[in-house]
Formats: sequence, C-alpha cells, structure tokens
Amino acid sequence: MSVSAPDIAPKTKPGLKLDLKTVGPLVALALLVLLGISLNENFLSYNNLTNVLARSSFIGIIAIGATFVITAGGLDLSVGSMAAVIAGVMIMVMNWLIPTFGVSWSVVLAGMAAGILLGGVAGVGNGLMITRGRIEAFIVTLGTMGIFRSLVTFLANGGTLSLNFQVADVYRPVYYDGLLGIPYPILVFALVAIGGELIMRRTAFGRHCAAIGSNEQVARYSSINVDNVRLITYILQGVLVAVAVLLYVPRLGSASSTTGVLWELEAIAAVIIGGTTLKGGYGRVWGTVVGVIILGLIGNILNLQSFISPYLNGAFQGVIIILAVLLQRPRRAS
Amino acid sequence: MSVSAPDIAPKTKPGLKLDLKTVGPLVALALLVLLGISLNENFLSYNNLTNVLARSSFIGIIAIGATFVITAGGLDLSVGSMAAVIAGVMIMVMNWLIPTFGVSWSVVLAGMAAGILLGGVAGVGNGLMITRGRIEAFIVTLGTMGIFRSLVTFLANGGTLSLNFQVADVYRPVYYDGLLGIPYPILVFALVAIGGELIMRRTAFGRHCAAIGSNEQVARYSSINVDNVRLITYILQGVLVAVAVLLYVPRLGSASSTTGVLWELEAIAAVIIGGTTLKGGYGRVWGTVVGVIILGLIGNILNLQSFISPYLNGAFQGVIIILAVLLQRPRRAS
Amino acid sequence: DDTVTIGVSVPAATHGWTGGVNYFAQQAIDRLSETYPNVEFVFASSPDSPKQIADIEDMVSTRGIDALVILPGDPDAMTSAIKQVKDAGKFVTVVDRQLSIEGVENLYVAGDNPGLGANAAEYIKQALPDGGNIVILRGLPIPIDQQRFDAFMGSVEGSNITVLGDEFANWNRDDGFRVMQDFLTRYPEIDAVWTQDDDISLGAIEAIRQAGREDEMFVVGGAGMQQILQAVAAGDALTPVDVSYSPAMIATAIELTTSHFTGGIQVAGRYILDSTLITQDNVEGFLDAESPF
Amino acid sequence: MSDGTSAPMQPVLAAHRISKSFGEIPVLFSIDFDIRPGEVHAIIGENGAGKSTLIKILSGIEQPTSGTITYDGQTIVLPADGKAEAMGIVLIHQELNLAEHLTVADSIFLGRELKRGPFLDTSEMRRRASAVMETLHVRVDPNARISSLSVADKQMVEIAKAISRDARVLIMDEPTAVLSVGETQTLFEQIRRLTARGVAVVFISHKLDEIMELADRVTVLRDGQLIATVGTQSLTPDSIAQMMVGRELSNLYPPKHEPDVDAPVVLSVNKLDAPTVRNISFDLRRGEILGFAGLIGSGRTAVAEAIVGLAPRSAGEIRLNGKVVEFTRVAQSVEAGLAYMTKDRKGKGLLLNMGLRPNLTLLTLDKHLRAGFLDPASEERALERATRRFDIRARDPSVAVGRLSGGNQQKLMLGKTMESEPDIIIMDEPTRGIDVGTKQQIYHIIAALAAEGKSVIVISSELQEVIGLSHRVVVMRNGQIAGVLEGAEITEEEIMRYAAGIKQSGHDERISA
Ligand SMILES: Nc1ncnc2c1ncn2[C@@H]1O[C@H](COP(=O)(O)OP(=O)(O)OP(=O)(O)O)[C@@H](O)[C@H]1O
Ligand SMILES: Nc1ncnc2c1ncn2[C@@H]1O[C@H](COP(=O)(O)OP(=O)(O)OP(=O)(O)O)[C@@H](O)[C@H]1O
Ligand SMILES: [Mg+2]
Ligand SMILES: [Mg+2]
Repeated sequence: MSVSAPDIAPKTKPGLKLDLKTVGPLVALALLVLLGISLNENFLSYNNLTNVLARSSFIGIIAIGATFVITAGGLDLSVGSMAAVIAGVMIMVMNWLIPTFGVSWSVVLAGMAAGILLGGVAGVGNGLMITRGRIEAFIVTLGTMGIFRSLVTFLANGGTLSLNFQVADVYRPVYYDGLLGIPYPILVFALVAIGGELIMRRTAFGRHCAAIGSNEQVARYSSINVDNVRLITYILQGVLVAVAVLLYVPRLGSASSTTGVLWELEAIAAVIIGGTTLKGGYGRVWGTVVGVIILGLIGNILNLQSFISPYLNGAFQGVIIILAVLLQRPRRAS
Repeated sequence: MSVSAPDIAPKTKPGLKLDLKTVGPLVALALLVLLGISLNENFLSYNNLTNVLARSSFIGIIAIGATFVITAGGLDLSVGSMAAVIAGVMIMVMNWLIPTFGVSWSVVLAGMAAGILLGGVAGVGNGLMITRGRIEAFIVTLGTMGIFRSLVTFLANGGTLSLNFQVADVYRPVYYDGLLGIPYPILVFALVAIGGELIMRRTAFGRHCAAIGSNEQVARYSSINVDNVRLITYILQGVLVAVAVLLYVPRLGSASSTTGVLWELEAIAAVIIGGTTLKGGYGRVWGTVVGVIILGLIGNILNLQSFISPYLNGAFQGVIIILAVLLQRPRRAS
Repeated sequence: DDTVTIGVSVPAATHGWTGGVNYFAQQAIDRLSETYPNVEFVFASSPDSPKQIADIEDMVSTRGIDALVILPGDPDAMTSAIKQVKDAGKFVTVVDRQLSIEGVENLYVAGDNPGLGANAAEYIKQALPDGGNIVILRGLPIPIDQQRFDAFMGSVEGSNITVLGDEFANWNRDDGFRVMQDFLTRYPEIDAVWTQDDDISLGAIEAIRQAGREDEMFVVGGAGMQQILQAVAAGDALTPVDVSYSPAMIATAIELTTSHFTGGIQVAGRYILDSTLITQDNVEGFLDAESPF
Repeated sequence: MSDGTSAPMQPVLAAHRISKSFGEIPVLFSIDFDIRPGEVHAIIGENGAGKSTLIKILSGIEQPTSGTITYDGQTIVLPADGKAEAMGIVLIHQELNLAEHLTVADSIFLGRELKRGPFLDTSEMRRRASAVMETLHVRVDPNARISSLSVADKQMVEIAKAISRDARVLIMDEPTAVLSVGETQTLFEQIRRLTARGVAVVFISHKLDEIMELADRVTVLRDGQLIATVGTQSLTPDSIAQMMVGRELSNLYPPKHEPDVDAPVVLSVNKLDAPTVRNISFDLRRGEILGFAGLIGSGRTAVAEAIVGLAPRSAGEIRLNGKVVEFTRVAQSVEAGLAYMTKDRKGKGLLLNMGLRPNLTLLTLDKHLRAGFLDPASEERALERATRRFDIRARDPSVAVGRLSGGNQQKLMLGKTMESEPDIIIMDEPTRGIDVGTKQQIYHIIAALAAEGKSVIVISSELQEVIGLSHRVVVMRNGQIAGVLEGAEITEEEIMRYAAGIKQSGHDERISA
C-alpha cells in the first residue's frame, strides 16, 4: 500500500483479500477431502491416499515444470506427447540393450539416462524455436505436440511399445515400492516440489522468471538474459517430463500413441488452480501441488460414488475446477 | 537478433518488416498451393477446392468468433464441446418436432433457431462467469468444455444422436447444395468472414475489443464498458459456433461425445497462424480465414500423396504450422 | 487402363485396438500391392468423423478410387458421406460398424459387438455359479461400447451376478489402472472384472496385483491381444479367458475387396466374424508371434 | 560540486558525432556530448528533441546509427540491454520501468540479486532496500508489490534502484516529473551526495528552476540538433527557454480573467466519501479554473476518479448543473460533458501498441461513425486538428504511441480528452513531462477554455502551475480538504501551510466560494 491516508475509509481489507487468494486452493482441497470422507470410509485409508498421490505424481512433476514456463510468460502444450515419445524411446533403448548387457539394473539406468537426455533435448528444441526463432510459444509447442505424437505412433508402428518382461520386473519397484511406506513416486514428487518451491522462491532464476513474465522489457533492461532464462524454463520442463516418465514406465511397462494424451491440459489446469497467473509474472509451486492433488481427488471421488452417471464425470470435473478457482478470484480490479 | 555494431547499421527496414508480418500467412498459403499442384493434377479442380473450403467452413466460422475473443484478451476452450452439445440438442429438437409438424422445413428451421439460441446462451454463460465472476477465462472454458462434453454424452446416452432420415434429407442441401456453383457452407463462411472483418476493422466494437486486449485499464478509463464488450465477444463466439453447427448437422446428421473434439485447438491455431496476437490487442479476421484454409489444405495435401506414412501426418502438420508462423515472426522486440 | 485404386480409411490409432487396425491394414496393403502390381492403395487414418469424411472425399475427387474399404469411426456420422461414395459408383466395403441405413455397402465385414458382451457374460455366469460381485470397466462413451455393455447387462440380468459399478476407462491402460485402483478401494469383495478390452485389462491387472488381490478375482477382457492370449495359454488364473474381436478383420476386408477386382470373383454380402470365447483349449488358433497387437 | 566549465577534467563518458535514425527517420544529428566526474550535466529541449534517445545511446539501450562513444577515453561499443550497468552506467528511464508483480525489494535488486550460497539472501536485500528507501525518506514496505504503489512511489523505487547501484555515471530521464517538491529536494540531496563522491550525473528535466538549481552544465537540443553546451552560471531561466524553443517566451501564464462570482455552479460536490478520501465538498463555477493542490497521495486523484465514476462512492452527492448525478461508468460522465484526463498516461491513458489515430478517438468513437461504421477519414481529420492544436510531433505518423517521446504522448492524451468537447474538464497533472514552450500553449488553451465558459479543474503537484492558472485553489491533505484559497491568498506559502497540515479550515464548515 502506498503512503496515503490513514484513519479513514475502511478499504477492502487487504489481509482478508490476500488470504483468500492464498488459501483458496487449500479450501477447495479441504472441501473435496470432506466430500471424499462422506462418500466412502476407505477414502482416508493409507492405500487410497497413496494410490491417488502416486498416480498424480506424473502430472504433478510435469505441472511443476509448467509452473516455471507459465510464470516466465510461456506455455508448453507439447508435454503430453513429449512424455509419450520419451517413454517409447526409453522402452526401445532398454529392449535394445538387453542382448548386450543382459537383464540388469544397468540397462534400466541406461534407459533412464536416455529418457532424461531426450527430455532435455526436446526442451532445448522448444526453447530455441521460441527464444531464438521468435515464434509464439503456443504455435511452437502445438507444432511439436503433433510432431512428438506422430513420432511415438511411428515408433510403435501404430501399436504399443512394451518393455521386455524381465527388465520390467527389475524396473517395477521404482513405481510400486517405496521408502518407509511411502511409494517412490510420491517421494520423487515431493522432492521435485520442494526443489521447485525453493528455486521459485529463493533463487535468482525464480525471481527472473517472474520478472520476465511480468514485464519482459524491464527484465531485459535489468540485464537479465531473457532468452536464456526462458530457454532454461523449457529445458527444465523437458527434464521434468522425463523424470515423470521414469516413474511412468515401470508402472505398466508400455507406451503407445495414447500415452500422455491431454496431460498438457491437465498440467496447465493444475498450475492455474494453484494460483499461478496464466499471463505470467507470478507463480507458486506449492499451489500447483495442491492443484494437482485436487484434480487427482476429483477423479478418485468420482470412482468412489454411484450417484453421478459416469456420463457426467466431465461435468463434475468442470464444475469443481471452476469452483476451485472461484474461491480465489480477485475482487473487482480497480 | 539485436542491433549489433554502429556505423550506419542497416536496421531491418520497417517497411519490409510490416510486409512480412502482413503477407506471411499468404506466403505460407501460396507455398502450400504450389506443393498441392505439384503433387496432384486434380488439386486445383473445382471439386477439390470446393471440398476443402466447404469442410473448412465449420472451423472457419468458429475461428472467426475466436478471433474476437482472443483480440479482446480472452480465450474459449469450450467451442468444440459446445458444438457437440448444440448439434445434439438441434437433432433432439428436430426429431421431437416431427410428430407434430411432420417432415418439413419448419422443423429444420425450428431446430436451427434452437441451435442459435443455445449457442447464445452458452456464450452468455461463459461470458458472465468470466466478466462478472472474475474467473480466468482458461479455467471457465476448460470447465464448460468438460460440462458440455458430458452433457452431450448424457443426452446421447453414451451413444450417438441421429437425425431422423427424412428430415436429414430435407436438411442435406444446406451443406451439399449451393448458389451459382458455390456450396452454401462456403458462402456462409465468406459472409461471416466479410462481416467479421468489417466489425473488427470498421466498428466501435472491433476497436473496443483491441483496446481491451491491449490494456484493460486504458479501455476502462476511455469509457469503454469492458465487461460488456468482453461478454459480447463470448456471445458472438457462441452464436458463431451455432452457425457452424447449422452447417455441420446436415453433413453428418448425428452428434456424439466425439463430435467437435479438439476443434478449440484447431480454431486457436488458425487464429494465431493468421497473425492475431494470443495475448490480445491485435486481431485480423482475414488472417484467420487464411489460417483456416492453410490448416484445411495441410490435411488435403496429405491425402494427395503416399510418401509420408499416415503415422507421421501429425508431424507434417506440426512442421507446417510452425513454418507458417515463422514466416511472419517479429524481429527482435526492441 | 486396368489399374485399380482402392481407398482404405480407418480411424486413427487412439487406443490399442485401433492401433491394431492400423497395423493390419497397412500390412495387408503392403502384401497385396506386392502381389498385385496393378492395384494401388490409398490409405488414410483419421482422428474424427469430419476428417474421415474429408479423407474419403479427397480419395474420390483427387485420387480417383474405384473402391473404398472403410472402418467408420462413428458410423452414424459417416453414413451419408459413404452413401455419396457409393452413389458415385464406387465399390464400398464397410468394416466392423453398421451404417445407420441399410443397403449402402456392397460388402460388410464385421465383428460381433453384442456377441463380445454376451460371451463374456456367459463365461462369468458359468465361472461364478453361486453368483458374485463384478465391476465393469467400460471403453469410451460411443455406440460400440454401448452395444457391448447392453448385451452384457442383458445377459447377466436375472442371474445372481451383482454388478457393483461401472466407469469409463477409455480403452486405455492408464485409465484401466486408475479406475481399478479406485474400485478396489471402494469394494472389499470383487469376484470378477469385465473390461471388454485387453488394453484396459492390462492396466486393471497391475492394479489388482499391486493390491495383492489377484487370488480373489479374475478379469475378462476382449479383442484378443497377444499379451493376454499368452497368459491364457499359460493358464494364468487372473485371465482365464479372452473374447476375440480381432482388429485383423480389416485385413480380411481389404483382401476380399481386392479379390473382387483381381480375382474376378463377385464378393458381396455380410461376413460376420464371431466373437468367440478364447480359452486355454482353443487359444493356439489365435496366437500369432508376428502380431503387434 | 565542481565549478562548471572552468575545470576541464577528463570526461568519463563522451559521445562523438552521434547520429541516430529509426528506420528512415532521423532523430539525432551528429551530437557531441560529454560528462565529467562529479558534475551534473543537464539536457534540455522540447518534446521529441531527442533527449531520451541520446541518453539511451549513452547507456547502451540503443545503438547509434553512426558516431562513437568513449568511456574513460576508450572508444567502446556499449553492451545492450542494461548490461552497461555492470560498467557503472546506470539509467533511470523516462517511463516507469518496473515489473508490477514484483515487490519493492525484488525490483531494487532485480538482475543483481544478493545471494547466500545458491539462494537469495532475501532478508539482506529487504534490509538494504529499506535502508535506501530510508535515505530517500520514502515510507513503503519493501515487501509491497509494485502494482500497489502510487506513481510517485514507483518513481522513488526507481530512484532507489538506481542510486543503490554502484554508479560512476548516473543518467536520469525526467526523474522529477511525477515527484512533489519535497521528494524532488530529497532526490537533489542524494544527487549532491553522489557528485561529491565523483559520480557523474546526467539529468533531464523540463523544470527550468530545477536545472538552474542543480546543473553545472546544460546541453540544449532542438529537433535532434545540438544547439549549445554552456555552464549554468551564464544562464537565466529565460535564456534557457529561449535556446530550447528558439523564440522568446514571454508570459508563461496567460492573464487571469476575474472570476465571475455570479456564474452558475456547474459542478457541486457534497460530503463525498470514496476510497481513501472523506467528506469532500466543493463547488465549481462556469468559466472557472479550480486548482487542486496537495502533497502526492493526498487524494486528489481519488476525488476526481470518484466524481467521474471510476471509483466507487460510499457517500455524498454530486450535482451537475443542479441535477444530482450518479456516475457508475466513465461513459456516463463523458456523456454528461464531464471528462477526466488521467495522470498515468502509460497505464491508464494510452494504448502503447497502437497508432495515434485509434488512441485519439478511443473515447469518442461514436463521433466518427457513418452509417454505423467507423469513418477513417473523419478520424484522420480529427488527428490533424489535434496535431495542430496541441503541437503533437511524431516524425513518423504511423508509429505506435509507445515510441513517441514522453511529452508528445502527454499531448496526445490531452487531445484525446478534449475530443469529447467537455464542458467540465478535470486534468490530472496536465503538463507532466511537457516542455516549457508547449506548457505555455497548454496554459493558454486552458485559459481560453475557461473564457469560453467551460470549467476546468487542474490537479497539479507543480505549485507554480496551480498558482499561475487557478481562480481558486482547493488544498487537500490526508484524503480531506484542508482549505480553499482565493485571490491574494493563493501563494506558495499559504498552500504549503494547508498541505502540510499547519493550517486547517473548520471541519464541518461548508467549503465553497
Ligand atoms: N523506437 C523508436 N522508433 C521510432 N521512433 C522513435 C523511437 N524512439 C524514439 N523515437 C522518435 O524519436 C524522436 C525523439 O524522441 P525522444 O524520446 O528522444 O524525445 P525527448 O527529447 O526525450 O522528448 P520528451 O521531452 O518528450 O521526452 C521522437 O520523434 C520519437 O517519436
Ligand atoms: N487503498 C486504495 N484502495 C482503492 N483505491 C486506491 C487506494 N489507494 C489509492 N487508490 C486509487 O489509486 C489511484 C491513484 O492513487 P494515488 O495515491 O496516486 O492518488 P491520490 O491518493 O489520489 O493522490 P494525489 O493527490 O497524488 O492524486 C486513485 O484512483 C486512488 O483512488
Ligand atoms: Mg524523453
Ligand atoms: Mg497521486
């Protein structure tokens, strides 16, 4: 608030306003949890909660990358297809290495390395076209979305790429096991979230993302290398997509042209539900985590009840998404 | 790239720059046409051209609405599902009126009226939530996208809603016939495009859209009723979706949960290929028309050849979309 | 001019089964073009009905096809467009899905969707003679799914089988996994799962294994995916049977259509490929090491 | 402080025969300019003369079309994009240059964040931000978001940002345009402190008294040409003005007409309460120029915005020509003949990405309709008229207004407001960033409007302007009216007394003529 007048005009309390905007997603989450509890006594069970969190972890990790991209004023529509291509290539690499290295962890590690590498390269590709090529991010990533999707269909010959069964058995624990009862996917998700929050809040890079998204020219005049920062957000996004895929592949051991369809929309929705501004300039990673969990719970709750016709699942989802954001909407801009 | 050394550095000439930005989509279109001609002698045939234009007209009419929404700084992801619901309701209304009115044009007209009305109402719904409810357009229309999609699934009971065959025969000419050899869909598309271009360029409303998209505060201080203008863009979008559906129903005679899937992405892509700015503030309807035709031709050209594996169609599409925009990319913003 | 052009139009590979359709179609095309140098094929794979209509329009107006083999993604939406191809004097073969008016196609090659549902139901009734609880993982909300579902429900009606719940799993492994996990949370007692599709089954099976409840129930899928068939052959108690609904029917349709032009045989009428119950006893006939599906 | 031209020291930064064109359009012709350690070198000139362009070149934001730059005697090419800051050349842009989403502390340290290990040292940055703001006597929370600050506070943040840099050359483009007298004085103190340490300062302002007070040397630009560089001692405000404008500037302010005490009251505000202001009552007569004075943030803008319907009103009554009006949207007030010109031209006044024509007619598009459609020819005529009347200089008429010089943007905004032909005009800081020559024209326009029977409210932080123009002056303090001055009472001292709260009229007294 500016200096301005004291003791008069009780203006809309900034405290309350700030609070709603901050706790909005949390309130929505709490309401959903209450709904879940009221529908099914198993809702709060260890099994159900770890199930929901573990399967939300892919989108979650991707959405954390998207938080950076969007905060810096960008957009990445290609993440779903990128995930599919990375999964496909990982599987092919592992299958292809078995004759040489046998069924072993080294094959899995090589596959993982290939995945991360590919994610980074895909991110570099998107990022360079957007920053150096000066093409609208929406178009670049819409284009690469088509390209990646085609590529995986082509690699899988229209069908499904399946991981060799023995390697899959070696790899399986990465999704299904855990530490101290917490499945690995949840642990990785938590680590990425904490790291993301730290980077966003506590590093110059995070600050620069917000500055660029808020006002690119100001950032440039402050001698921030706008192109590089933006490029890094896309690379980060690519690498995080790959990390998500590292957890995805051991779950079902396959990839096809349907892998990751619409993940981009889900990730962006989670980011915005979490309170990040779509036009850039302000992002919060913890909000994204809440957004992801909200989306995960909606699906879970729908499966736990029988009142709503399955035909109307999408409508329920739509209503909840709107309500979750309604809870944190700004008052009339002045 | 930025301006580098001194000494009469011949800066990118503003004349040329403007031209490229303007003719970019046209150049892309011309190149595609040349490619088409080289691939197949029938490419330029009357039949092929009217086929391509007529089937592009649905997306075209929707994309013209999207041009206004986007110019005014908004976004509508719900158009595809909205189209499905409108088609479904139109079919139900017509089927339901047959017992009363018999198979006649009046039934078709009643169906059309219902469609337009529903489109307007859907637009009002989106618009009110965005303007009065102050919820991010992305979220509102993502929500209604789910809601509309569910609704049509529900109405169709998970299957397909089919128009009574006799009424379909009455209605069919609206897609397949024409005036002076030009199919009606192309005529309607042309009319909507001309009207849209006039509204955008030559009316206060068009100017207001650009002003709002450019800077909402300035618009407000310039006595523009920001909320109303924005609301009208969504209503216009809804009505134009309905107009597109009026042409779509006689072509397919049915509606199901898969009707109109991904139309929103195609419409937005056409708008941006045409040179409208995704963040708002500048829009051009003729550009959108060119964008729609480019997208239509890509599909057509893919069918003219057998070199590219159908699995890679999406990749070809992606590359062309990126190239089309590359042709009009801005030089380094200063 | 004795060259013949045959258009083949199928839906894009948006799930495993359509992936198989794409695969078998291309394989048949490759094989037949080699055998018959004077037959040219035009292949298109389309994500939705307007695109599929566009594709067949293009085949007629720019590629000059003599025959069309089509697996319509949404038959109701495609009917009038296919009828136009027929009216233009082309030979039309429709695969898998019934058009909404009769007598358009010259040749109809189809699987049996209601049969798929009914066969699965019959097996479950027989496997659970004392009754039991089952859950259903459906595909996408489109007519095929509805036909399978209706037939299944019709068949279990009046028996002592209780359908606990049904949700859409979109013919997709990931969704099969997700929905099954939640069903396992929700229902402590499940005796059988009907997924009507092997892709969904694969996801559901992983969820059941994760929950450690593979001894309590079995899964009946559909379509005859090799991975499941191998499990059937191996006597896996979790997947004792499968119901055939082979995507290779597209290849049959292409072959028949080609022979109409090359072999001088008049082919016409309806070829219905039964949805048979595949058990450990007859699984040999369905195994095919080459098939990607 | 150095003593002007007499002690020629080696310049830190110098420009030699610098020319600059934007596309085909030349804006600077062979300019020589240098700046020495410890001096304040002012640049003055009319709007669009090329001042901002020159200093952008001197700080690497723009590259010259020809000519060279030397730094410490070495010929160099300055790095682009503010990287010259690392070399000690720091620029405060003419237009506010802050990212609205960031906090004050974030903004001050943007691009050179303090770190502890890999992480930001936020507490240290906050502490240092507070300390700088302290030296500038600005009371803003370092955690406040920029978007919540007033224009003046934003400017102070910019200044804080600049002086907290380790500058050898500090270039300021009209830093005082949005500042009050007090804030200006604080800034000058800081500038003197810096020059004493040998920092070289380039200072641009249209306020000639500031130039006289602060500068050691003055460079005058006109139409992109260098007119002269002279020591300040040899100048008077009149001679500077003459060099700038190229003609004699006699009376800055037009002669005041006697206010007509019988003229009808056209606008009457009674006990108005609105966000940040309370109990506002005053009358405005036909043909009257009513000044609004007060410290920045005293609520003058808030009053204006509440009157025209831009801000909600919680209590009170507004009468226009005797009739009670309830404006909830600006369109209604414009319709009723009451127009408000904002002081925030960049954020609320102009569409920076659009051309002059759409900006000029945005408020009054209805006047350019023919058969329901816009008539570009009619808009073009309006632009020609406004260009002549307000002397808007755009070398390239198709340029986006964001590229116009600051003063010309202001003139365009004035033209836009006047397009609605209002009977009552509220002008918020009407001459912000305008050169003296044009200022004189604008003052005469305002006087002529009043003589025609229009009424004008002038909100201004330049006391001279309020005093020179107004028939009566309302002084605001802390969101309330502290007093109303008339005739001989209208003096700087008297206004300051009310504005500072030393003097106050009775609380419930109805304040009117
Ligand atoms: N990027 C640009 N593109 C085109 N023209 C420009 C650009 N920047 C400045 N100009 C033009 O250069 C001329 C000089 O502008 P400049 O901003 O240097 O003036 P100024 O002396 O600072 O004026 P003021 O006192 O109004 O701030 C103006 O005619 C302006 O329109
Ligand atoms: N806390 C607030 N709540 C709502 N509006 C505010 C608040 N603070 C300022 N404003 C509005 O912001 C705008 C500009 O504020 P600013 O502080 O520059 O002006 P002001 O307080 O009116 O002072 P001045 O006398 O300098 O014009 C005004 O419209 C004012 O009503
Ligand atoms: Mg300037
Ligand atoms: Mg103020």
